[in-house]
Amino acid sequence: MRAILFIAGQTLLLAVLAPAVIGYVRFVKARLQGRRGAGVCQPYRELRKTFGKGMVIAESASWIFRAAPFAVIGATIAAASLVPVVSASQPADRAGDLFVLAALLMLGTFFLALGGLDPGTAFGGMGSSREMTVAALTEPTLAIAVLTLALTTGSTSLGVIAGSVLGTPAYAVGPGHALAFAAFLIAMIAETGRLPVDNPSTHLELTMIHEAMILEYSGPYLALIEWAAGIRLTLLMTLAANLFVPWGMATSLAAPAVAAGLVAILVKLGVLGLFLAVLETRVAKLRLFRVPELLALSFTLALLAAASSFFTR
Amino acid sequence: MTFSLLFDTMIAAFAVGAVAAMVLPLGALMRRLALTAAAIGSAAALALGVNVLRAGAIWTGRWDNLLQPLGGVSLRLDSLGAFFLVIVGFTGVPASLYAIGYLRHLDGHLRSRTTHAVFNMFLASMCLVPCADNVATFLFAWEMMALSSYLLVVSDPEQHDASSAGIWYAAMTHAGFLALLAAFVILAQGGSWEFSALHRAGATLTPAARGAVFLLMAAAFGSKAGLVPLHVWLPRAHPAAPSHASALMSAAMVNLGVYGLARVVFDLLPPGPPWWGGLLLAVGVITALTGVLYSVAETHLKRVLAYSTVENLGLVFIGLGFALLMRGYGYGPLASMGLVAALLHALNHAVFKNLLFLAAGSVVHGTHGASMEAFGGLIKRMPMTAVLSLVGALALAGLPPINGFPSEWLTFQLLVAGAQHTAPALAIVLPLALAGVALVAGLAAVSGVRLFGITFLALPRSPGARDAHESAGIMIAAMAIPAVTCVVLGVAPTLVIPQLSRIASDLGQPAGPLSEGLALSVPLVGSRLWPAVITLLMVGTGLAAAVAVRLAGRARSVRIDAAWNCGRIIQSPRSEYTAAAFAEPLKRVFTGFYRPRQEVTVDVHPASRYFVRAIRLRADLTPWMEQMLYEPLLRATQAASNRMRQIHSGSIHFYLALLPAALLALLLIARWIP
Amino acid sequence: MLLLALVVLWRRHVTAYITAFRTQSIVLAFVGATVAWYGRVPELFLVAVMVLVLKGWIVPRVLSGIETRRQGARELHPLLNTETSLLISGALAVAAYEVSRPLAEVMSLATRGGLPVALALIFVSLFIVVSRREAIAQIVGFLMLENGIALLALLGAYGVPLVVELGVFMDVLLGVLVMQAVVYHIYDTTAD
Amino acid sequence: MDLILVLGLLAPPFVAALLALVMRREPARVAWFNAATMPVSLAAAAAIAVRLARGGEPVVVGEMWRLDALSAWLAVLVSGVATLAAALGPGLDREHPAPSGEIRQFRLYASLFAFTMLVAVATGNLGVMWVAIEATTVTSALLIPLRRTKASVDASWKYLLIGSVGIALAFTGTVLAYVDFATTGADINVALHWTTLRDAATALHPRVARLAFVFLLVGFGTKAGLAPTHTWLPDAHSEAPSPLSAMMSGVLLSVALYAIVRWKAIVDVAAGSAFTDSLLLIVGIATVAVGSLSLLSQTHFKRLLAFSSIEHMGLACFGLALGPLGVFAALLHLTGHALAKSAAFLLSGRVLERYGSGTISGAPGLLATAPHTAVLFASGIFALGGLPPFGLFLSEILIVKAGWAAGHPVLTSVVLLLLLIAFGSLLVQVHRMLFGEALPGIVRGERASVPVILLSIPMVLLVWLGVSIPPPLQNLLSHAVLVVRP
Repeated sequence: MRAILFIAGQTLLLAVLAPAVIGYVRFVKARLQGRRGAGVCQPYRELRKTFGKGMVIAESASWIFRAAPFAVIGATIAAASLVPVVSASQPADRAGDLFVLAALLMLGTFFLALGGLDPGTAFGGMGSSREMTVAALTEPTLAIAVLTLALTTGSTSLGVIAGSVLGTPAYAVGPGHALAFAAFLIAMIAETGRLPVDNPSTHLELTMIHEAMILEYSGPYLALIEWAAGIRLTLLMTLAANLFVPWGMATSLAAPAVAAGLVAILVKLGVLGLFLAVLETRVAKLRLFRVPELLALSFTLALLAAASSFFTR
Repeated sequence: MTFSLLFDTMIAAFAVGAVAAMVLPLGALMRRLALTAAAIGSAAALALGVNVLRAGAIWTGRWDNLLQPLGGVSLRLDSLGAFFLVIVGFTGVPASLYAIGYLRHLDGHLRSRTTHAVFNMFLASMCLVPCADNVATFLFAWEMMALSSYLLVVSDPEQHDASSAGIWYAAMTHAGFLALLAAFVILAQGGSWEFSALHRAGATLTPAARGAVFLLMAAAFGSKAGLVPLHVWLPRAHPAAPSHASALMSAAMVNLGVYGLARVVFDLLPPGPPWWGGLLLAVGVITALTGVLYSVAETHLKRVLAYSTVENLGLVFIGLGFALLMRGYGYGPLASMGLVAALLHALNHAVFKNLLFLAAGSVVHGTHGASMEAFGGLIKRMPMTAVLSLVGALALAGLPPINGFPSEWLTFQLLVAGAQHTAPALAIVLPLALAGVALVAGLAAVSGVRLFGITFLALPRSPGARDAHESAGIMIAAMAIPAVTCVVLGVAPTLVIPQLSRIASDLGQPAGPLSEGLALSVPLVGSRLWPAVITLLMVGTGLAAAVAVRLAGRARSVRIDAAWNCGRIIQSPRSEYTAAAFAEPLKRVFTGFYRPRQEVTVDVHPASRYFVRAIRLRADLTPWMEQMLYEPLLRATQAASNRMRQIHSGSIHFYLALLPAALLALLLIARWIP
Repeated sequence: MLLLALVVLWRRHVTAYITAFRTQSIVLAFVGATVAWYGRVPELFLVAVMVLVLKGWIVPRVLSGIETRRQGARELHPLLNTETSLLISGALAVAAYEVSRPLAEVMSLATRGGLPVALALIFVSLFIVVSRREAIAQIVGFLMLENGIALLALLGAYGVPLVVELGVFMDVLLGVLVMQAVVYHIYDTTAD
Repeated sequence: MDLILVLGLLAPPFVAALLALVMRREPARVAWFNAATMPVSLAAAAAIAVRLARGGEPVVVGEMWRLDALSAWLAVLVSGVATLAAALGPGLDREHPAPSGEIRQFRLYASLFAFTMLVAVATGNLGVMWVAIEATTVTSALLIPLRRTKASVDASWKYLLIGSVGIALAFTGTVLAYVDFATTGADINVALHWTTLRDAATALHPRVARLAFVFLLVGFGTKAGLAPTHTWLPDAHSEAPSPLSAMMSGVLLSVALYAIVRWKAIVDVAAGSAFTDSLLLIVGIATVAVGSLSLLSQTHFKRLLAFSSIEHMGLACFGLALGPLGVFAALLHLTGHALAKSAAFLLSGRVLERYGSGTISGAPGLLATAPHTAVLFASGIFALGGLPPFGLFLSEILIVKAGWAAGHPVLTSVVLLLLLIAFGSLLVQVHRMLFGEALPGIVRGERASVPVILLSIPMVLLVWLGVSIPPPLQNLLSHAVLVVRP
């Protein structure tokens, strides 16, 4: 019972935190670009606003279009529930591991893509096709990164990984670990549609991927999708933080430890967000057909990571 | 004994069906009787398989008065055979029921006789293959299966490419048969052809001979299972057959190739060197990649499914190859894990591919089209088919909570565990396999979106799609069987895991427990998959969100209006993304593999070349595997044949001259012979 | 007899072919008679007479019948020129001697010296059949082949059993008649 | 009793031929008589076969006639195919009446042809056997140009000349063996009786026996369509009227092979079976190669069938050289081949009737125009391709098995490859006929008439053979094997 409550809490935390993370990144970006930028809490307001708005639904759309947002949020929340946020002892390990998480994210993308195709507009199809392509090409990187972690820590379960890295910090400084971390970051950027793969703030149709896909959505549906995207970003960042540099995480479900872990994760998210913002201000968006090269790079990194972790085993 | 009773029921039902199809007057009654009989027979097969599996018993039988010169018919059903019998039976029932509605248009045609009779024959031979206990029975059932499926492939004269598909299929399957024959003859070493005897004979075989047997068997069974590069017949033959038949070919028949190889390498042959497994593993990865890449690019609906079959059989063979590899290196638990993963994926694939082919049949039936480009918007005309297809598409994409996922997950765990627990020299190759499988999984998801989205969503792109009609109730019901099973196996894969483990241990690979309650668990890497919980979470959240939106949205306005189409007033299907367009990015990424060929013809106005009337784009992929491997062989044969033709010039003098020539030649030869 | 066969190779004229065959058959009959006399095998006389009648008289007439029916030049055109044919037949004769050695070794009869000749005759007439273009010449070659076999039988074992001998005669007769018929067909079909 | 049996076997065709000679007025009557009486000789053959299958004594009448298991088996095949051909030959079909001249000729020569074949099988005297086989050439050659076309006359001439010369070589071989026997100083008059020769075979001189066997192999091989002297066969079989082609391809070749087997049994004793076996192996492989490689480039379906006959003869020849199991397989193979090939040729006659063209490209869409014929024809082709459930499936497997057991893995693999090529070629060719658009003006549709039913009989028998060999046949064949390989 306690475990369930704990998982619920963690998941809820991620879900609630998500808009803030987005807002934080935007804010830092704005500052770096010399603008004042909106406050960190701006996304919450946006969500509330869109949630309250009326909807326009394409007449050519079918029930898939209406069902997709709920599927997306469902899959994303389910994925979030697997992530160890504040404590390395993660009861959710019993339900699934990193592969499951990846599959759940893919499920979200799947329905999002269907939702994009449903109205039958040119942009929806374009977005879906590109989004799926990128998602597909990201899979090998993720898999190999997982493999690297598994090779060093002996498991693919998130909690176990975090725990064992916590237990023997030597893992974290190994070359395999570092390379895998880099690879994972690139994969994360691709998965969440950030620069240089996709520009979250563009509305220039031909360059859009994610935005083109959800062009037809409005009102609560849009809100759900945006929120899901936020959660997606947050959980992947949390994952990057807790799997590769798990320090500060609680090893038990005891209250003080958990509190410490909470602080730790907030700090880490802050750092990662900073990194993301910096990155997004430095690099320009890649042409779509250059993206595979980037992913190839990350894949190579991951392979190197795996290989090197063999020798450090 | 109840087993024998079930077996006899099975055979009798198929026989009755075939005879009914041949003798009853043409019409609905004949169709219903013949196909109901087929369904009953399949059900009996299913029951027999299930009983044998549950009882953990072994059923044997003999018919000495058949095939006497080859040692009579002898039957034996152990857990392995029973499992594949279950697959055949389980896919046979929906296919037969579906056909009752699907083949209504054949009533009154003479060929409905052969079609229904051959269908029964096909099912019967497929049920016999896993029961065979000597070479004669096996070869006979095997070839009957090939023949009947070939007849089904060519049974539809409207299919203009059926003829060439039939030639490809029959020629390659016969080649496989001859390889099989040679392998068995080598294995038997002139001794008895009973499997038990072969088992003993295998032990006395020289390593070289064993290798030869293995390679021949792998080629023969691999070509049936669609292993690259022996897969070329599959994407031709499966689509050409009527859908209820393709559903069986893709779901059941290909798996019998898996059965054959498993039977040989784990039962008949003694444990072989690791390179056997290495070979299968490598070929499996290549096959899976090839299959999924083509299935993403193909636009012919049933061919997409056929290539996806190739992909999934590749995944199955990855499991098999892994098991062999690990057995070769003496990692027992890993080997059994591989076996279980392979069998589980075989089962899952069988179920959802069965569903998908039947659904494709409904689509083709309802729209009178074959290419995905001609579909679109079917979800509004064929709602039930659409829902069922969505389940299939999710399974094909290997996503939770449908049954495509658990076996894929197990395959991932397999490779991770292998990489972790074996010597580096061996482990170093597994990451590549893992990456391959991951890419396959990703691309499969693309294929799933494309399959469902392009076919059922958006606006209809052809008149046929515009006034498509939903299929008959019985067809829907038939499709519902595998669909429900897909969900069940996706949520609770552990229902079958114990049986699979027992099969593995029966094959000398005792397995550790892979399931705890409703969760799959792999102790070797300390990872678990509890699909029920995840499903619950997903559905729960989704519903909660839906309720929330409902409650919050009472006051809100919902306007149904034209989709925003970049300022265009009317939305026309011409601006939609098509199947080809959807695959375009991947085609660019994997140009080296696809080797696309394009030709653009621009038709301009005579007055000025700036007024373009029409632009035509023809794009297709280079079938380089066929060109590299098969065309040389065919050319060589043709050349030899032409040469022969020239020799038979018709000149009587040359003919006469051959007489003394032959005489003298033989006289000379006769001197050399001691 | 071998000489007569060679004659056929050498000559070009159809009538010459026929006469050559006739004389060959007569000689065969004569040989048969002598063998019968010395070998004390009475029924061989009968055979000899039949040979005389059948091959020495009837068959040649049939052949000349075909000949008269056949339009075109009296000349025949062998595929090979005379020299080569003669050389080849010489080689064949040698081969025949070589082949028949085991036979000669096991034989005890006085006539065994003739066996190689018989085999040579068989080979040479085979060669005639092959190397002649016109149907009639091929028939002659075939008949000489029969003669050769008959000779072989005579010299080897004083003839085969009577019933077989009769059957052979019947076959030869029928064969020639049928050949005649078919050759007529050929002429008819080629005429129009 | 034996006399009655032999009479029953030989008389019907002979009498039919006589009738055809004397009753020049109403050939139709002769046709009916022929068709009605041939079953009698089939029944007689069957009676003999059953008796021998039970392990009974050979049927012997005087010096001349002797049928052991081997002859009985072949007698059944010959009379059976002859019966089928007689039933489907010209003169009975009311739909397509044939000119009376043709009917007369066909009935006369076809009956004589059947008669000579039966004599060749039924006699115990190797000399008479030779005479009869020579006579088959004469009787069948005249029938080939039934409709006098240039092609048919040429084919008949080739057949006649090559056949006669070849058979003459066989006679040379016979005489050689006979001479050799004579030197052993035994009673000459019974010399050519198979039993006598076989018993005396130990006394024969190996080298002479070898010499004789080479002549015999080339000679009878010419008639049996063995490479490289098979050359007359494609022309003759494709030009002959279909019922005759059925008899020639179905059983005549087997009769010639039977002659070789008879002599092989003797030479085996004299010179050891290694010699004959290796010769048969060489010839067999060559023949299979010629037959199977030629299939793909054929343009006429009857030529296609002819080359397939060559291939199967080669296969049987190959099997004969592989010890008892191989011999059994070869005999079984010849049985299946007789059924399938005769049916296929008779069906090709129906196709010819329907399309008026013998070319493969000229007869597309057969499935649409004549479904029954198409299905039967296709089954025949698949049977010849060695698919189950037809008998040739079993025999081919057996031959391969025997080949490996006899220690010829390489040769057997070559045969397997050639079998694959043959199957593929047949498949491609039959597809060209079954599918595609039928030419305009071709009659469509077909009802299940008497010929169709008659022609489905061999198919049923083939399936029976392929699924479960009737025990009598199995016993008969086993006894026949003992005749060849005591």
